[in-house]
Amino acid sequence: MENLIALLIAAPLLGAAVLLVGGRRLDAVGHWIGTLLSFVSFVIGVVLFADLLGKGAEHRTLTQHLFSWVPVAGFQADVTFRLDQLSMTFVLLITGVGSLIHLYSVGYMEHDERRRRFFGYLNLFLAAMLLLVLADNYLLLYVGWEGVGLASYLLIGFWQHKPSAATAAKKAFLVNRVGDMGLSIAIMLMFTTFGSFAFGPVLSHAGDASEGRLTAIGLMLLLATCGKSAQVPLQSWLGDAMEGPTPVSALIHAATMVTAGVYLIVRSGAVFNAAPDAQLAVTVVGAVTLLFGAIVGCAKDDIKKALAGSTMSQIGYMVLAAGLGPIGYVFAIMHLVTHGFFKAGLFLGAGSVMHGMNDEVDMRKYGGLRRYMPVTFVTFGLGYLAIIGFPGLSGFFSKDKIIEAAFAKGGTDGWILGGVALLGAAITAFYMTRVMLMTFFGEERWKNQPTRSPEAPSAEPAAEHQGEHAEPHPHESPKVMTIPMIVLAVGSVLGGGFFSIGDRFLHWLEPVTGYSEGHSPVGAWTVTGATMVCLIIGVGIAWAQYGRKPVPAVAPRGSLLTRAARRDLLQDDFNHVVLVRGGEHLTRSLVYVDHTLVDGVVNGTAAGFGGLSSRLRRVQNGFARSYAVSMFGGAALLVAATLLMRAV
Amino acid sequence: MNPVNYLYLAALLFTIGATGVLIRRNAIVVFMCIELMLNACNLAFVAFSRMHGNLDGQIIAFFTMVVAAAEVVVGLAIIVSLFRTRHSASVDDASLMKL
Amino acid sequence: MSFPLLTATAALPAVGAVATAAVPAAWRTAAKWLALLVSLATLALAVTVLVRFDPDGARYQLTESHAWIKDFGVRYELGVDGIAVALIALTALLIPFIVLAGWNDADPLETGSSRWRPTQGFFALILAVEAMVVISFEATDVFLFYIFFEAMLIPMYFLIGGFGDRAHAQGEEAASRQRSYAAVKFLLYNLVGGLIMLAAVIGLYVVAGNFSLQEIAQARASGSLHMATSTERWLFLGFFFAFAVKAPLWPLHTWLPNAMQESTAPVAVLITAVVDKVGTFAMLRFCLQLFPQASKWATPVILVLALISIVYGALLAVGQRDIKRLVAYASISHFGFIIMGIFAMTSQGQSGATLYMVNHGISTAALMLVAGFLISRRGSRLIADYGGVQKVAPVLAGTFLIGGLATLSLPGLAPFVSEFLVLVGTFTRHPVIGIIATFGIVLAALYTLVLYQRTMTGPVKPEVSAMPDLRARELVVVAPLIVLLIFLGVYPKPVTDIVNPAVKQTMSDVHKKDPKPEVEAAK
Amino acid sequence: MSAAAVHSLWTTAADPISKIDAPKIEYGQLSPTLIVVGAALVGVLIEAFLPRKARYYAQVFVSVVALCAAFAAVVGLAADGYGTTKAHIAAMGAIAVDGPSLFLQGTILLAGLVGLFTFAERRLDPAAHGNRVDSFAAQAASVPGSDSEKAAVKAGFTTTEVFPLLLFAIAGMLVFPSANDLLTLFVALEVFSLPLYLLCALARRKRLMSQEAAVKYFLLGAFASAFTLFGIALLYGYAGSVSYARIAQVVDGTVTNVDPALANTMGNDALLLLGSALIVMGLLFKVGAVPFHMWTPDVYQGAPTPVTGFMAAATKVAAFGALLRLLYVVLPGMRWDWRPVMWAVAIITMLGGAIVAITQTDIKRLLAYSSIAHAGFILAGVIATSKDGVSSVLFYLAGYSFVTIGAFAVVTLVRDAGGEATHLSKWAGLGRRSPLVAAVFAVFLLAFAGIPLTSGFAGKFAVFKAAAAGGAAPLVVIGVISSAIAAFFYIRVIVLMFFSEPRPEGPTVAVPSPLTMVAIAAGVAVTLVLGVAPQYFLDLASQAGVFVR
Repeated sequence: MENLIALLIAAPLLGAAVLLVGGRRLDAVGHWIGTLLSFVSFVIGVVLFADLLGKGAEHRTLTQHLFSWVPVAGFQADVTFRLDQLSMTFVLLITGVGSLIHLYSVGYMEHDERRRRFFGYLNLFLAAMLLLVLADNYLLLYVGWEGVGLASYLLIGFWQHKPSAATAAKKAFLVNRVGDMGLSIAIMLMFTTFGSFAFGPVLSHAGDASEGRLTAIGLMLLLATCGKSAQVPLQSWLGDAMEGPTPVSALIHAATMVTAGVYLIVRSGAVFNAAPDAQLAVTVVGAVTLLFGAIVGCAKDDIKKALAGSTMSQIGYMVLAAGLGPIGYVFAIMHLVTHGFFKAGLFLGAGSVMHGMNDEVDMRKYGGLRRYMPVTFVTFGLGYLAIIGFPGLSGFFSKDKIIEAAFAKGGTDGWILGGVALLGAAITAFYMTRVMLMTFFGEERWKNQPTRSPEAPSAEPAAEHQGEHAEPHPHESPKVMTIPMIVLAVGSVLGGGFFSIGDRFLHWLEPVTGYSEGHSPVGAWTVTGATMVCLIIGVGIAWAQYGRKPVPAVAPRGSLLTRAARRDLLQDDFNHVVLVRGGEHLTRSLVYVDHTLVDGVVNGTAAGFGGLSSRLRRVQNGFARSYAVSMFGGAALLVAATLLMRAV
Repeated sequence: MNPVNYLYLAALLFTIGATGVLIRRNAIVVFMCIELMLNACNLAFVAFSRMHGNLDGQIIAFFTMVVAAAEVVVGLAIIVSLFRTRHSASVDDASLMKL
Repeated sequence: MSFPLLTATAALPAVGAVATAAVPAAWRTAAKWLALLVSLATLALAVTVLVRFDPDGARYQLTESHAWIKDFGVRYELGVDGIAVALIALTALLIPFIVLAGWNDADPLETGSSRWRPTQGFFALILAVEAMVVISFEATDVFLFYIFFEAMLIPMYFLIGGFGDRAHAQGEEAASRQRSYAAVKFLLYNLVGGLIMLAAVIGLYVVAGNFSLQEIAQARASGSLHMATSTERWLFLGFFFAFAVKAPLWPLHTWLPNAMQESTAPVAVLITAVVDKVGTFAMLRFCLQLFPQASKWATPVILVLALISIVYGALLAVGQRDIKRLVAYASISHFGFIIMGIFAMTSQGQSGATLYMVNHGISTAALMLVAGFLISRRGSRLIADYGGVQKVAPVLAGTFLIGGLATLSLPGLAPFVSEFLVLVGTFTRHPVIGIIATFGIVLAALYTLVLYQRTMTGPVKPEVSAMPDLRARELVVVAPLIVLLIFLGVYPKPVTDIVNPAVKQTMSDVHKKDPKPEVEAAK
Repeated sequence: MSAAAVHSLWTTAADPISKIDAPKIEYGQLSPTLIVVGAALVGVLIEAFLPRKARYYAQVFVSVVALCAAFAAVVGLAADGYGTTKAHIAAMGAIAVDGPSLFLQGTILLAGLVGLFTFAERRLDPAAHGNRVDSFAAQAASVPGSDSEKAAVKAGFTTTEVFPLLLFAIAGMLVFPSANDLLTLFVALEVFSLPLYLLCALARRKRLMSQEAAVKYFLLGAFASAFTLFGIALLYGYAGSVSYARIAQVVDGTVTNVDPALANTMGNDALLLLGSALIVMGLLFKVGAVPFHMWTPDVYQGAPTPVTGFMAAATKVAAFGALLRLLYVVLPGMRWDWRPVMWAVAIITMLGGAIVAITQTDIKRLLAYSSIAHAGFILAGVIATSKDGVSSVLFYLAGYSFVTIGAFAVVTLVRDAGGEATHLSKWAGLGRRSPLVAAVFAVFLLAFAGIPLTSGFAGKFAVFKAAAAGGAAPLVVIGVISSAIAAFFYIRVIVLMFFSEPRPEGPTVAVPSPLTMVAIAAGVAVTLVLGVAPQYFLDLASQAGVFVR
C-alpha cells in the first residue's frame, strides 16, 4: 500500500513535466491533462485514506523509502515519505481542493493563450505541496517548502508582462526566502543537536536536548512559518500576491500553501512542547497577525485584497492555536481544513464575480449582484456565514474551539489571547459582512459607468480580450466554474459539524499530535455566547455602515487607522524605506568601494610602478659623463660597503 | 725613499684621471685622462713590484702599455669617426639616445 | 605497464589543440568540428577514468610515475583521488558545450588577411586550456602541478584578450582597449599569485628535498619531515595566496568581473566553471595535505574572508548593470561558499565544497551560456536594454530562469545540495559564521530574480520584439546541462560516493573529526 | 704567456744560459682559443689579399669552420674528462681548464656561431644597386651621408672585417672565464672588449646612433677597465702575486714563506678589500649590473642589432664566468665581506632593471633593461656560494644566451623604410600581419618572463633554488616580485602584437635567409628543450660546477 505514496506526488509532477516540456502542441488538451492528473492524485489519496481507516489507530503510519539522497558521513538525508493521519488530512485537502480548482480554472483561464503553462504550474504546485506534507525529514520537507514557493512565484507572476505582477511575484519569493532561512538554520540546529533531521529521531529525542537549543529551533521554525504563512512581520507579500489569477489565490494563498506553516509547527509539536518560550512567541505572532489581518481586511476595497486580509487573520487563529500546544494542535488543523473549504469557496466566488464584471475588483463598483449571479451569491453567502462562524456552519465549530483553547491556556496569557481571539471574531464578522453587502446588495453602482478606473487597476488583464471600457454585463459563470464552488460551499457548511460531532477529527489526529484537555477558566458555553455577541456586534456595525446608507463609489478619506490599514498598516512603507532604500544605498556604495578601493589598490600599484619607472628613467640622460659619474659613485659605494663590512 | 709614497702618488694620479673623465667634455681629453689612470696603475704595479722584490709587477706594466696602445688605436678610430660626422669631439653632443 | 590513461586524458586535447591550430584558414568549419570531436573524445576518456576509479580503493589511483627533472627533485607523477576524478569529469563534460556554444564567436569579422586564423586559434586555445586544467587536476607532484597551474594562464590570456565579446556599446576601439585591459589584469594578477607561490614552492623544496605530494605528506604525517611552525606558515601563505587569487577570494577578486565581462560567454564559463576550480581544488589537495597545522592556524581568517566574499559578492551582484558582471560577482559569492566549505574542516563542508565545485560549474555554465545567447541576439550586455523577452522567446527565458534558480540554489536543483552541505558543515563548527552565510541565500534570490524580472518580464521592449527563440544548436547546449542540474539535485549520490572517501582522507590529514551532536539520536 | 712564466725568465737571466727552460704550454687544452685566434688571423689575411667579392664568402666559411672546430675541441676536452677528473691549471698557471670554463666556452662558441649567422645575414636590407648588403656600414671610415659613403654603397662595399673582429672578441671571451691569474683576466677583458667597441660603430642604418653607442661604450668600458686594473694592482700589492691560487692562499692565511720585508703590505686587508671591490666592479660593469649598467641601454640600442644580440648573450656569459671564478676561487675566504654587498647589488639590479623597463618605448632598449634585470637574477645564483649556485648560473646563462640572440634576430626582421622598426608603437598588430614571427617573439618574451615550460623558467627556478638553499630566501622573494614587475612589460609587448589593431603604415616583416632562420630556430628549440626536458643539461651543468684550484 505504502508504495502508492510516491504516486501521489508523481502524478502531478508528471503533469507538470509534460505540460511544461510538451510545448505548444499540447495547448489544446493541456488543461485537461493537468486536471485529470490532479484528480488521479486525489483518488490515490482517497484509496490510501480508506486503507488508513482500515488500520488500527496506532498503525496508521505508512513510510516509503525511495533512495538515499545526500549521504555524507553523519549527514544522512533520505528520500522517504511518511503518511500518517496528519499528512493524510493535508493530502486530502490539497488534492481535493486542488482538483476542484483545476476544474474551475479550465473555465476561468479559457481566454488565456498560456493556459497550458498555467496548468503546468498548478500541477507543479500540487507536487511540491504534497512533497512538503509527505516528507519524512526536514530537509526533504524543505524541498517541498521551497518548491511551493517557486510555484507560487511562477503563478503570482503568471501575467509577467505586467510589472506589478512580476514585482509581486519577486516580493513573495524573497520574503519567503527570509522564512526559508529560518527553516534551514533550524535544520542545521537539529543536525548539531540530534545528529539527524528526520522526524523520527528528532521528535522522539526532543526531550533529551537542552531547552536553549530547542527554543532556538522553535523560533527558527516560527520564522519559517511567518514567511510561508504570511504572519507578522513577514506578512507583507500576501496582499500583493493577489496579482495572481484568482484560482491561484484560492488554492495557494488561501487553502493550502499559506497553511504550510501551521503544518510545520504542529508537525514539530514535540520540539515546541519542550520549549515554552518558543510556544509563547508562536501564540503572540498568531494573536498579532489575526488582528492585523482583520484590520487590513476591513479597509480594503479590492475584494481579493480584503479576502487576503481575512486569510491572514484566519491563519493567525491557526498559529495561535498551534502555539497553545497539545490543547490546540488538533483545532489548528481542524480550522485549517474548514478554512480551506470556505476560503477557497469565497475566492472562487470572488473570481466568478470578477469574471462577470470584466475583471473589476473594486467592490465599490459592484453592488446588487445577487440578482445577476445567483449561484455565486448563494455559495459565496454560505462561505461568508461559515467564516464569520454562524452557528452550525464549519467555521463556528473550529473557531469556537480555538477561542476556548486560548482561554484554556490559563493565566493572564490565556485571558489576553482569548480576548484577542474574541475581538478578532467580531472584526471578522464586520469585514466579511462589508464585503457581502458591498458586492451583492445595495444599488448597482456599476451601471452606466465604464469599469477600470485608473486608481483601481484591475488585476486580471485576461480581460484584454474583451472590451475593457464597455459597461459590464454581469452574468453567471459557466458550470465548470460553479460546480466547484457548490462543492466547496457544501464542504464549508457541513465540514465543521461532521468533524466535531463526537470529536471525530480529534480522535483521528490525536495519535500524531497528541491532545490534552485544557481546563478553561470560563465554561465552553460562555465562550460560545461571547463569540455570538461579538458576531452580532460586528455584523450590526457593518450593516449600519454599508447596508443602510448607500456606498460611495469613490472611497472616502477615512480615519487615520483606515488609511493606514489601506496601506497594510504601513508595513510596506516601512520595508520600502528601511530595506529597499537602505539596500540600494548599501549596494551602490559597495559598488563604489569595490571599484575605487579594492580595485583602486590594484590599479594604483600598477600606476605607482609606472610613475616610479618614468621618474627613474630620467636618470638615463644620455650623457656619457653622467654615466661615468654613476659608475664612479657605484665604485665608491662598493669599496665603502666592503670596508664597512669588515669594520663591523 | 719609502716606496709607499709612490703608491700615494699612483692613487693621486688615478684620482686625477678619474676626475678628469668626469668633468672634461672633449672626448680626446677624457680619453687622455683614462690613459692617465692606466699609467697610475702602472706606477702602482712597479711600486708594489719593488716592495715585493719580485718582477711580476714590472712585467705587468709592460703588458698594460701594450693594451693601452691597442686601446688608443681603437679609441682614436672611434672618436675620429665621431668627430668627422659631427664636427665636434664633445662627449655631451653625443646624446641622441637617452631615457 | 598499463595504458597511461591519465596522460592520455590530458594529452588528447593538447594534441587536438595543435591539430586544430594547424587547420588551414579556409576550412574554418572543419576546425570547429575537429575541436568538438576532440573534446568529446576527451570526455569519453574522462568517463573511462570515472569508471576505472574505485572509490573504496587506494587514495591515488591510475597512478603514473616517471623521472623528469632529477636536479629539481621533480617527477612526472600523476594520480587521481575522488575529488580530482569529479573535477576532471566536470571539465571534460563542460568543454564540448563550451565549444558548441562558442561555435560562431570567433569567426573573423573581416575576411581579410588569410594568415590570421582566429577561429582555429580560438578552439585550439580552448583545448589547450582543457589539457592543462586536466593535468593539473591529475598531478601529484607539486612542481608538475605548479608548471601547468601557471602555464594555463597563457592560453586563457589569449582567449580573453583576443576574442572579446562583440556586444559593445562604445564601439570596437574602446572594446579592444577594455579587452586587453581585462586580459592583462587577469594575467598579471594570476602571475603575481603564481610567482609568490613559486617562492613557496622553492621553499618547500629546500625544506622537503622533493616535490612528491605523497612522499611529503607521509613524511609530515610520520614526523620524519619536521617543519618549523613559522616556515610551514610562510609556505602555506605562499601557496594559499596563489590559489586565493585563482579562485577569487575577497579582496583578490577584482580581476574576475573584468575578465568575465570582456570575454565571450563560453570563455567566461571556461574561466569560472573550469579554470578557477583549479584554485579551490588546490587548496583542498595541497594546502591541507602539505601544511595541515598552518591550515588550521589560518582557518579563522580564511573563513572570515570567505564569509565576506559570500555577502560582498552577492551585494555587488545586486548592484550590477551588466549581466555578465552580475554573474561574475555571483560566482565570487559562490566561491566564498566553496572556500568556506573547505576550511570548515568537516566532512559535510568538504564534500559539500567539492560537490559545489561540480554543481557551480554546471549551473554557471547554464546561466552564462544562455545569457551569452541573449546578449548575442541584442548586442548589449546592459540589463536595462532588455525587457519582456519572456513573451517573445519563452524557451530562452525558461532556460534562463532555470539557470537562475540553480544559481540561487533552489532545492531540487544540484547546487542546493552542495550549498546546504557547506552551510551545515560550517555551522557544526562555527555556528555564527554559518548563520551569517545563510543570508547569502536570500541575497542570491534577490539578484537572480531582479535580473530575471528586469530582462525577461514586463512590457516587451521594441528592440527585443523581433528576438528569435533558442536555436537547435543552442538547445543542444543548454538542455543537457539543465537535465544534469535536475538529476544531480535529485540524486547526487553518485558524486558524493566518489568524493566522500577522498574527503575522509583529507580530514585525517588535518587530524580533524566531525563534532559530535548534543544528543546521539541518529539510529 | 703568464706573468709567472716571464718572471722566471727574468730572474734566471743572470744565471748561465743552460738553465733556461722553455715554459710548458698545453696546446691541446688551449686548442679552442688557439683555433679561434688563428682563424681570426686568417680572416685578417683574407681582408688583405682576397678580392672584395670573394671576401664575404671566405670570411663566413673560415669563421664557421673555426667556431665548429673550436666547439668540437671543447667537446673533445670535456669528453676526455678535463671538465671533471683531469681538470687542472694549464699554461704555467695562466689558464684553468675545468668544468666551468669548458661549459662556458662551449656556450660562448655556440652563441658566437648563432651570432655569426645573424652577422652574415644579407637578405633583410633591400639590395642596394644590385648587390646584397648586410647590416654593417659599407665603409666605416666614410662620413654618414657623404658622397664617399654613397660611392661605397654604390660600389657594393661591405665591411667584411666584422668577421675577424667577431672571432677576436670570441677568442677573448673564451679566455676570460678560464683566466687563472689577474693579468690574463685583464688582457682577455681588453681582447674581447676592443673588437666589440668597433663592431658597435659599424651599423649601416642610423650610423650616428651607432657611432654614439661606440663612443659611450668605449669611454665607459675603458674607464671601467682602468678601475679593474687598479684593483689588480692593489691585489698584487696585497698578495705579491696575481695568480689566483696564490692570492687565495694569502686570503685564507695559509700562505707559507712570507718574506718579513713585505710584512707591511703582504696581507694588508685594506688593499685586499679595495682591490677586490674594484675588480668586481669592472666585472659588474661588463655584466651590466646596477649602478654600472647605464651603458647597456644606449649601446644595445645604437649598435647593429646582430652585434647587440651577440654582445648581450656572449658578454654576459664570459663576464659571469669570470665573476664566478673570481668569487669562488680567489675570494671564498672573504665570502662574508662581499656577500652582503652582492646582495645589495643583486637587489637593486633586479628591481631597477624591471622597473625602468616598464616605460620603455624602443624594443631594443626594452630588451636591454630586461637583460639588466636578468643580470640581477643571475647574481642571486652567484651569491648562493655553493656548487648548486655555480651550476645553476651556468644553466641559466646557456638558456638565456640563446633566447637573447633569437629575440634580437627577430628584431632584425621587423623593418620599415628607415631600416629596423624598433619603436614599439610600430609593432602594433604584428600578430595579425605575420602570426608566426609574432608567435616566435612571444615565445622568447615568455621565456624572458620565466613562464613555465620555457628555459627561462627552468633557469630562474634553478637559480632561485640555489639561492634559497644558500640562505638567501629574502633575495628569492625580491626576485619573484621583480619578475612579476618584469612580466608586466613583456606582456605589454604581447598585447601590442596580438590585441591591438595593425597600423596601416606599419612595418613589414622581411623574409630572412636560412642563416637568420637557423639562429631563430635554434633560439626557439633551446628555449623549449631547456624548458620541457632540462635534465640532461642540468646534469651537464652540475658536472661542470666545480672550479679547479
